[in-house]
Amino acid sequence: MMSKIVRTITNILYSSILIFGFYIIMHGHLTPGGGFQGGAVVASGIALVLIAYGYDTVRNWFKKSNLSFLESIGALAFIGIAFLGIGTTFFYNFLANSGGLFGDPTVIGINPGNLDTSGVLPLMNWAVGLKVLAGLGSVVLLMAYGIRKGDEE
Amino acid sequence: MINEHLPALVIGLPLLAAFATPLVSKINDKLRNIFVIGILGITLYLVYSLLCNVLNDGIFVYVMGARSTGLTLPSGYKMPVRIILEADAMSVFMAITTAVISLIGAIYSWAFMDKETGKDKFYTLLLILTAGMFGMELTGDMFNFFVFLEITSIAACGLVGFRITRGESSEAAFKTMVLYTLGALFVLFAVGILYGEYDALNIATLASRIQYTMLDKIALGLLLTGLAMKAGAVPMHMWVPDAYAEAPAPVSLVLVVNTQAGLYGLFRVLFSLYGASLSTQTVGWILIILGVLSMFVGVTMALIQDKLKRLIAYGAVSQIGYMLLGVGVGLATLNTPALQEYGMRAMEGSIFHVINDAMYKGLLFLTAGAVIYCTGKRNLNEISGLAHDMKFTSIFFIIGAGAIAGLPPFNGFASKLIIYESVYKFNPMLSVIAILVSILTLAIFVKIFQSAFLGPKLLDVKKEPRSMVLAMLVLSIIVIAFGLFPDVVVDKIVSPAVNALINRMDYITAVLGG
Amino acid sequence: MIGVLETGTGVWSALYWILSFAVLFIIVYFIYSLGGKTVKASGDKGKPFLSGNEMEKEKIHVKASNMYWGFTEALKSYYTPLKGGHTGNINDYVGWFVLALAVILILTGGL
Amino acid sequence: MIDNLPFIACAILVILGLYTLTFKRNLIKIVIGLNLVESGVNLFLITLGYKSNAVAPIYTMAAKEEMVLPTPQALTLTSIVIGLATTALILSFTILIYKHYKTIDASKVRRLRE
Repeated sequence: MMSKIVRTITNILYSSILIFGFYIIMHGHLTPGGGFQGGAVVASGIALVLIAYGYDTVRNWFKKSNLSFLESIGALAFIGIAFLGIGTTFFYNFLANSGGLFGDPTVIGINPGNLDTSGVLPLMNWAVGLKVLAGLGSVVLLMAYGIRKGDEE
Repeated sequence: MINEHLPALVIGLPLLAAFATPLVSKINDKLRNIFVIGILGITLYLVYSLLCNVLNDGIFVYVMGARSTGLTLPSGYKMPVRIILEADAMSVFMAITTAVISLIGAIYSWAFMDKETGKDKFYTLLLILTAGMFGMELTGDMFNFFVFLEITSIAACGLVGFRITRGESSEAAFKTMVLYTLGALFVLFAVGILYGEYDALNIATLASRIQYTMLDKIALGLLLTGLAMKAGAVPMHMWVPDAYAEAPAPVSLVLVVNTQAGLYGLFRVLFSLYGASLSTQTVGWILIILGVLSMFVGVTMALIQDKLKRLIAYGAVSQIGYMLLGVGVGLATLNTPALQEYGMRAMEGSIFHVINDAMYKGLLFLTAGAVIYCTGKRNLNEISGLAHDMKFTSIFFIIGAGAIAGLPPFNGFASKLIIYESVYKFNPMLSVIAILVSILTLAIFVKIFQSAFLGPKLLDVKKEPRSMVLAMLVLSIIVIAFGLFPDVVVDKIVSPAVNALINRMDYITAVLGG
Repeated sequence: MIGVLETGTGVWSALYWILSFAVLFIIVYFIYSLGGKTVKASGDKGKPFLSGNEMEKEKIHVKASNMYWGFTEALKSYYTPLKGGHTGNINDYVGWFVLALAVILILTGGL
Repeated sequence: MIDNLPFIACAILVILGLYTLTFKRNLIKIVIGLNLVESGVNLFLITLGYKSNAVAPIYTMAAKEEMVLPTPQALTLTSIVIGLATTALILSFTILIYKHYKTIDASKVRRLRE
């Protein structure tokens, strides 16, 4: 556990890191970034909390089993969406330009970007983002766990 | 409906199952094992359908995410931009080997991994490794090949270092991972060079445009070294004994096909990507020299080993040498009339040796795993007289050892005989070395048999569990069947695979059209 | 039923092996059956004969590391550098890898 | 000359990485060397698709100017993701090696040899 200054700043920064990470995931199909980058930003938030509060406090907040559950769900969602396109081919973008969810046609030319386009890409970004934030989060946690056990001996 | 999507399903199904495994194993352990075996069984069936499909109808091109491979610009310029899967006879030949071995690995793991913790992770990694190997074998895209190469590397190293209570497994996994990653980065570098030069990632498109310039030669060197490392050729073989010896036995079994997937990548690059544009003599001789070095160094190092699995692992290095030798001879004669005379035959021997090698080496690793499981000892000096208690394992070991040493009527004999006789016409010296190595191979397995299975009974050993016997039995039956009917196997699947490698134009036109 | 495999210069069929195995087996079994049937391999007769000495089980066992001692001793000048090459050090592994890359690049003419 | 500068930089990175891998004994430094090689290769890929005075390849921002080639960027991104996974895995193995061997000197971490 680190000093009070660090912890206070962590408390302030943490929510904005989370929001920024989810923003990146959500706008993956419009702006630079995407599922992996957003997930990595969120996981860096977890790493920040881990450093500020120490492993022993944090491990009660993020359960490793929950994180690996989330990871499986993310990966399953990604491949599941890929399988859903199998009416045409594997990974087929069956939602694009269909008028439904994320189904608006893409506007060509200079425009601010419409979130409701790109078909399955945003869904896949969410799946990847979920997987990456859970995966990287558990990597960070497990490494902290390994180092802590090493120190004990 | 299923037939249209076979290549994607072969890769997608194990991948989907891999991530479902942790969820299934929350319910019940036994259910999880049945689930994994069932998925691998279905995958084997899918691969078999793909095999029939490809052998009947020719090369199967599958486009991911769209209907056609290319993108036609308004200017009329057509470029193949999509990721494609391209299954020809060689790919499905490797895929069926992979599918059989993975299924057997999963069956064997049921009892073997009984007392370990974290089995859900084990099965997840096993399925990812299988999916990655299928990906390497079926893909038609260079970058995709790199991605699957890395997927197999990560999964394989995770499995090698699975027993975190042993320092040695972590050490082996570390070393293997460093070399795998470096090799994969070399491959990526080569892919970058090829992309920068020809503006394509598709193997068929690259092959149609390739010029064999200076940069191509550098890319060739990088690909050759990186993939030869993955295949475990001397002098890049040092990770092989570490990884094979420290991995749990079913993982060693799957690692054998993993190295062969690297070998497949090497053959694909040399024959389909570069093909006749190579200076075939030079590259053929490089392969031959790598092969001879692997055979000789592998077997002589095996002779002085005391650890059971390490000894077999060095034997594995020397078997990879045979495949490199035969294919090297095929490549060296690629542009000459000698190809029809004996080059094709040598390649047939090599490719046949790939499937034989997977079967008998897998069998040997499984018997070694059974010995370690039942006695708890890894060192040959500490075990003796196991034939008293482990009757099945002894018989299976004799079958495996006979096959690896090339004794009739086992399958190793058939493929080695083809290699000896056809390589003799190319250069008699190479054939002599190959036979010498075979004799030494017999010597090293006599050493194991004498010290571990014969001799006085020193230890009290457990009986081998049923699922392990079943897995070894299946492999033994395959070994004997391939030995009794080698002509059927060669005619049905090996010859088409060799023809698919040699006929580069078919591979290109299947994607680009006439 | 069992077909013939073309092997480059000759042919191979497992049938030949099975036939010769059967013939040899019959001959060997015939010689074996000529032997006396009264010998019983139990008691002292079944034990290995070591110049009349009683040995412990551990001492009878030929250890794996003692096998092929003569072979490795005769080829010592080959084995010493070979063992020296396999240091188990990751730096050397990478060193061999880079060396092989360099040699292959030179041979293929890339450098 | 100035156009070739990125290629020279990535050659230097790769060679530095190989040097680190071959001659540095600390296992953590070996991981760093691996990452150096990876950065060199990634830089190479990025450089392949670069055009001077071109904009980022984002559809909605495309003006009249040229875009840089998006494919190498996608490749690089994939390679970075893979690199992250391998680095995490290798570092985990380093932690485990340190726990068992009490050292991360490569010349002492060699129970498996010959």
